Amino acid sequence: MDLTIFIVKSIIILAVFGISLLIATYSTYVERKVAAFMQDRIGPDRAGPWGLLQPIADAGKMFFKEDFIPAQASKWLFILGPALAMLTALMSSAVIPFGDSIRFDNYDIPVQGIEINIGVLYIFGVVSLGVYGIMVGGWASNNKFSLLGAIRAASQNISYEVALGLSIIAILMMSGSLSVRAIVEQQAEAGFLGWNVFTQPLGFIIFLTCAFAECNRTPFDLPECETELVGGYHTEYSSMKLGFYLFAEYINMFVSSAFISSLYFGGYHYPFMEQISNALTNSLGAVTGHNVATAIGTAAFFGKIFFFIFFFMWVRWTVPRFRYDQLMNLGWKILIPLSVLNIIVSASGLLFNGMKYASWLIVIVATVLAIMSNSRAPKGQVSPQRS
Amino acid sequence: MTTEELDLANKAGVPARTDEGPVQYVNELTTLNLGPTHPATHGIFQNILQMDGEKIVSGEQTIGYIHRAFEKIAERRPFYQITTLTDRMNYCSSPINNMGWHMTVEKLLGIEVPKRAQYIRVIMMELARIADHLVCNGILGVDTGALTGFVYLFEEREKIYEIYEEMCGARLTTNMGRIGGMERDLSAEAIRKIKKFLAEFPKVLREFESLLNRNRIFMDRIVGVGGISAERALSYGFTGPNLRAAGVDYDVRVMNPYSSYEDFEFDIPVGQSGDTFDRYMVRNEEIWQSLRIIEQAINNLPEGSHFADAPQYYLPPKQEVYKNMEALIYHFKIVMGEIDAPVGEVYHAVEGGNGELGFYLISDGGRAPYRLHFRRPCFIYYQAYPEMCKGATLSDAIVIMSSMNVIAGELDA
Amino acid sequence: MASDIKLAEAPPSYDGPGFQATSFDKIIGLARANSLWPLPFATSCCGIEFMATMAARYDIARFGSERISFSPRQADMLLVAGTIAKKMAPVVKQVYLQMAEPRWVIAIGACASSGGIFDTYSVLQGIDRIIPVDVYVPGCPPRPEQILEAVMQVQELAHNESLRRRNSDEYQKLLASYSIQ
Amino acid sequence: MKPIEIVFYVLTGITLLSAITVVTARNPIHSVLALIATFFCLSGHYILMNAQFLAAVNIIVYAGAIMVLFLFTIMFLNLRREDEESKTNLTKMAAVVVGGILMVTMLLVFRAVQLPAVNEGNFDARTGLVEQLGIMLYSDYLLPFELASVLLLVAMVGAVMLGKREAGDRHF
Amino acid sequence: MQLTNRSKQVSNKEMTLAEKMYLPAITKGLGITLKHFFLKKATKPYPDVKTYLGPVFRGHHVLKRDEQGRERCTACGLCAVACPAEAISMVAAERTKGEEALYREEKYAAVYEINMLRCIFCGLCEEACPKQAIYLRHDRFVPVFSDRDEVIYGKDKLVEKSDDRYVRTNPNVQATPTEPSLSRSVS
Amino acid sequence: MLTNEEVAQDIIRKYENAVSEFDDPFGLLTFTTNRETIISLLEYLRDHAAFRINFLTDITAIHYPDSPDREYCVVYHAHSLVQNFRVRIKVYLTEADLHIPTATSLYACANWMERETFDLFGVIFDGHPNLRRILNMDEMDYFPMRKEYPLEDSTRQDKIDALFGR
Repeated sequence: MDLTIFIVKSIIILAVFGISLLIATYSTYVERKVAAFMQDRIGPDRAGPWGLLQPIADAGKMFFKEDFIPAQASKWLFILGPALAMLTALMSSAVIPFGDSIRFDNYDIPVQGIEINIGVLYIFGVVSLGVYGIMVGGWASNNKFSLLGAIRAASQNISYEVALGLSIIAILMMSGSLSVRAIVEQQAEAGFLGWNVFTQPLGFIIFLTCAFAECNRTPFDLPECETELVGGYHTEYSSMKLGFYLFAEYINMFVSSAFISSLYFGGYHYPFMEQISNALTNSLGAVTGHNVATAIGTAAFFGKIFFFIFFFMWVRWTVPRFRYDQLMNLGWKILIPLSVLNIIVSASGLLFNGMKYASWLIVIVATVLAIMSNSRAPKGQVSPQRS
Repeated sequence: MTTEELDLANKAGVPARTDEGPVQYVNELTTLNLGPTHPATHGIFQNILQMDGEKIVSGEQTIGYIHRAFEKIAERRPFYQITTLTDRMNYCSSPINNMGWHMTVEKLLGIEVPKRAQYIRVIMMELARIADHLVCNGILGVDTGALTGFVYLFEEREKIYEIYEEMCGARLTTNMGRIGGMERDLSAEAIRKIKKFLAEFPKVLREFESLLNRNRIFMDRIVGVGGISAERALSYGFTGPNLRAAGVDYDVRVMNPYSSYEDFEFDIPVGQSGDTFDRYMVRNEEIWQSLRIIEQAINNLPEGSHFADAPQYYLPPKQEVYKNMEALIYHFKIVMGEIDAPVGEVYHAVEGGNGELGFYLISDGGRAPYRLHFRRPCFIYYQAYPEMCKGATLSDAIVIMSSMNVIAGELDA
Repeated sequence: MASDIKLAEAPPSYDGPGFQATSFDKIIGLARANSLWPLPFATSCCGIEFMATMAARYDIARFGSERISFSPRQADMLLVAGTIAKKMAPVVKQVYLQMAEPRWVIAIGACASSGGIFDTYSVLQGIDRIIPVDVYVPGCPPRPEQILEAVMQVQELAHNESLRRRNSDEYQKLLASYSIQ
Repeated sequence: MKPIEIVFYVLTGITLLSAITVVTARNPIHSVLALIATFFCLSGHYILMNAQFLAAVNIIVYAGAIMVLFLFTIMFLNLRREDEESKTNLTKMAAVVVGGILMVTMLLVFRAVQLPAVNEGNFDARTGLVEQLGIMLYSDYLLPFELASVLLLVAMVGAVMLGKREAGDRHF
Repeated sequence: MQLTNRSKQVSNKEMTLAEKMYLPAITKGLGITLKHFFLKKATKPYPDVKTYLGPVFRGHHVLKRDEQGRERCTACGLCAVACPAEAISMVAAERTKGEEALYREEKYAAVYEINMLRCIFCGLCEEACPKQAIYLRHDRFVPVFSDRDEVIYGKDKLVEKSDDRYVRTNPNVQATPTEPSLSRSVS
Repeated sequence: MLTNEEVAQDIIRKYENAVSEFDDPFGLLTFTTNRETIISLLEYLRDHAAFRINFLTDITAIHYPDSPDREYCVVYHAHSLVQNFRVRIKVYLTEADLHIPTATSLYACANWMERETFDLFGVIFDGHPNLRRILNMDEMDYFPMRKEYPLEDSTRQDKIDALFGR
């Protein structure tokens, strides 16, 4: 391997790593601001201009907070928990294609940690391991609330992983590859309306729901819901160990957003990418033009990621959370059958002269049924007499 | 770990640990401590739940964590100072407590309060009821994970506080009424604020309703959870919204009208099966009904004095105190608490935020009550909690708790 | 007893921290001051006012304190809001003991600070009888502004506190006077 | 030694170590965690053999799902107490006999089979990939595959029957 | 059980299919929160913006002086009696010759202490005072304390400074139920 | 609407000598009975076809240290929601024999009310399933609402009792 490629590759990997961390750090700030804005508040504004230093203050505080290991806890596992959570969270961003490629000395170096042909499976594998951090930590704390949180997290993750996997099978059938980059490129070729979100609306909704569950975000934040379990699995954690847990959650959110954007929203593709990229190569020359086009694509990709991070927060501050059994019901009795149905319908569509939009059938039927039932049934709310 | 430490840890809601590590058996019962510092108990009582997995088998409550001996203090304080105690009983709706107490004393002393004062009282009490229900329903939202609606409601509560401030200068523990009427008349500014509130509040409330009421996640969480039949509810001494949710339309304001409630037109919302959704909906509707009452009261506010003509019980104007010997004597007598109270016993009930709030006052003619007993609705109906959450899950237990609206000050007296 | 609570700096001495150490202290102090996670120990009326402080109009989030942590391990300041009865006192103490250093305590309202009007057999006459208190807030209940004042006061304390204070003898002595540790 | 061999030996060493820990650990949780580590190393071996799909599936299914369930159950059951029932001599004997027979079988098998070696000439880099695997499964090994699926189905139905307990129901 | 004819059924637990499908309600909720995201914020940034406390807010106590700067308090003790928290204590003294410019009446409070942590700001002292000597300021709180020793306010902190006379801003509002508008009595 | 007269007559007819001291302060029918009758009386009122006084509003006690042999009075407030009729029943007990049968078999809500009364006054409700202190600490060794016990916390330091009126 050429040394320059190695260096460029290392830089890209470090950049991905650094950006994950940075985004996760500032997600905490954005979360607080978004929450505040949605609640008619203004949020942190006294630490630095507009409170921009808030995450740094939090980190600084946490580093110097007393590190506490409960006497009855099993010490090594107690330390292992947050470490695992952080590790798996950071590992998963490796296969996300952040951009097309950087052209350098006649080499095309993809803007991606590592390109493997089972990228989707890799992400699934790593994400499914994420729960160990929570389980180990929750168990090691030796606290009933933590344990309940850990158990909830475990069962929730297993349940939703199934639906998560099933929901993207239709996409895999269409693309015929397990590589994330291949899926993105295929969407890029198909153009704006060929984005998977338009061919697979139902799959997208299921995937999004499961992504919420895998990230333990509201409405699926049962493992740490504070009104029931105090702090859930991290009840006993203080200082930076707690920080790692909270951090891992935000990194997971970032990775999920990136994954959703790549799978369903065309990754680094944006409308009229071809034309713009051609215009750039024509005006700036092949190398620079290509690199600039890549940068724009990467920016577009980050735009999508930020939107989804915002969406995660937006939902969190809007909806209530499920109860444990309802969450299981939703996962096993609704999402899994739905995703199987989606696979069948999409597969039939594909077999039937390659129609990609078959999934819409389910969505349209459901909408029509809903509208009909709504107009036929008595008004949902007993409307009180309003003076 | 000694038993005492364990006990303390239990009390603190923090991890009880035994030497064998976390006790979690599939087929054996787990004991889980909710409170007193568990976030959902809001720091005031303890529920020891026996759980089978996530299912609650039985529960037992420990209360008294903020027992403040109201009844004992009341025996040492002159009548007018007891207001400061009642304010702190159900602090979410202190004006109701406050005026309930004044009406009790007025009943004992035989003071007839002018219509205007009664209407002002109604306005304040209904505002307090709104404030109370806002907190309860908002907290229910928080406990199911939806914080935002609660914040919207709290902003409206701030507006109610503003009206209080206009009236008396305090937000929560208002100390607003006086024996024989109100401390102050409604100022023009207060009336303006009330009207503004009446105009703006429904919008926010509707927004809150559409955030939660028909949201399936929320409905699934609370429909059919913690139901109680009307018979059991009556046997447990339920009153107020919780009883009405079970389908009994008992409301003190209608059954034994006080303070001119008979003048107003309003409905008594009832539920079907006394579950959490019914309680939520009943409270929600009561807010609308309270708005109706306030609107009627403010539009038909009679002219007249805001206090009764009872110089021996109601403080004379300050300039009178300067000039008039008689007024000065009354002033001193009232402040020293040496008013002529007749011997007798009174029971007076008002519809508090949580139900029938009764004052049982026994006077021996002294400066302080001989005995004052508060019938605190929370204290009485909270005993039903273990029965209501039997068979429910831990999450249910929490929403049942918050929908019952147990106010610590009222619970523990 | 109360006078012991005064927050004393470590005595200056020739082997005291150098310039770098002190500026480092300052930075960490600043970080701590802007990230005070409260543990609301709300029992009664003042708890409602604390909620109001959390809500839109007063917005404690501006001070970086909206992340309430009900787990004592994660909290930086204990806000005791409301009457603490003698039955509750051991619980308060237990919660305080479970908090990780550095920790600050605010007594919100007359009841928590001194018992207020409840001078009765069942009410603890001020939580400073069982745990050291850093800031007292008068009022029954105090207005949210006053609670914010108290938070700012704690920020001041956190900012100016040296990193070593929690290990100093004085601090240990203070804790010992409450028979902690 | 080539770097790949170093990787192989290190991986094998860790695999063996963690596998031994699985058996010897007195705390079941530690045991499960060691088993997870073992699965990881096995996945590493798969990758060394260019079977990326198998490696990923191994992690997803075994480490990601089945072991989570193991851990879950153990946490629920609280097997942390280290009061193992003392084994009788009979069980010890039985264990030795069974283990011995297994070892003999393995040795015989290894003697009988010809261990495949990599033929650099006709090596196909795509052997371990998902397409090849799929083609193999659905052509050459169709019968075993279907049999295995029926077996799994039966096991699943059985589990449901066993797990379903209703009042007054007969347990199978 | 129906007791009156004014009852009204309010809860409907049947969900329509659209409601059962989760998404419509969630979308509606998202719309509301997004709307609030862009709305004007309700926050009043406290130390920078001082809140309006209302015309009769019960804040910091003040012992008034009269028009000539003499202390009004005559140490009659009514406020101490009226105080439910028993936070007020005082020691009365006779005015001696030459102190006429200091105290309005013959008797005055040599010591006047309020325990600010006991005080519940109920306003009963203000109401009880026959001399209009004690007021709860509507424009100022009692500050927070970091030392238990500072909490008892003596006359040095209570008596109003002659250069910082307390006036209620809104003359139309009664300070106490019966007060003849304070602003007029201050020169 | 029921009148006080009507109910009083009915009760006198049923219980004759066991009830006495009929009164109606502020319109609320009040009478006294003894502890042998109280439970049966409450049950009678609850199951009475016309009265249907089936809601136990309150149980409390009063301490009269100065009236010998009637030192304690347990007061029951009951309410007929259907008839909107309230009744107050008093039972006097002596200091030496503070026992009274429990009403928990009739009303579920009597449980805590009786525990509270026990906690504050020391009245013992025979047959109560769980007669423990409820508001105060279990370690407390007196009954604080009795008149002879002080209200104040003895450890308060900042109060000067020498002042007016105390």
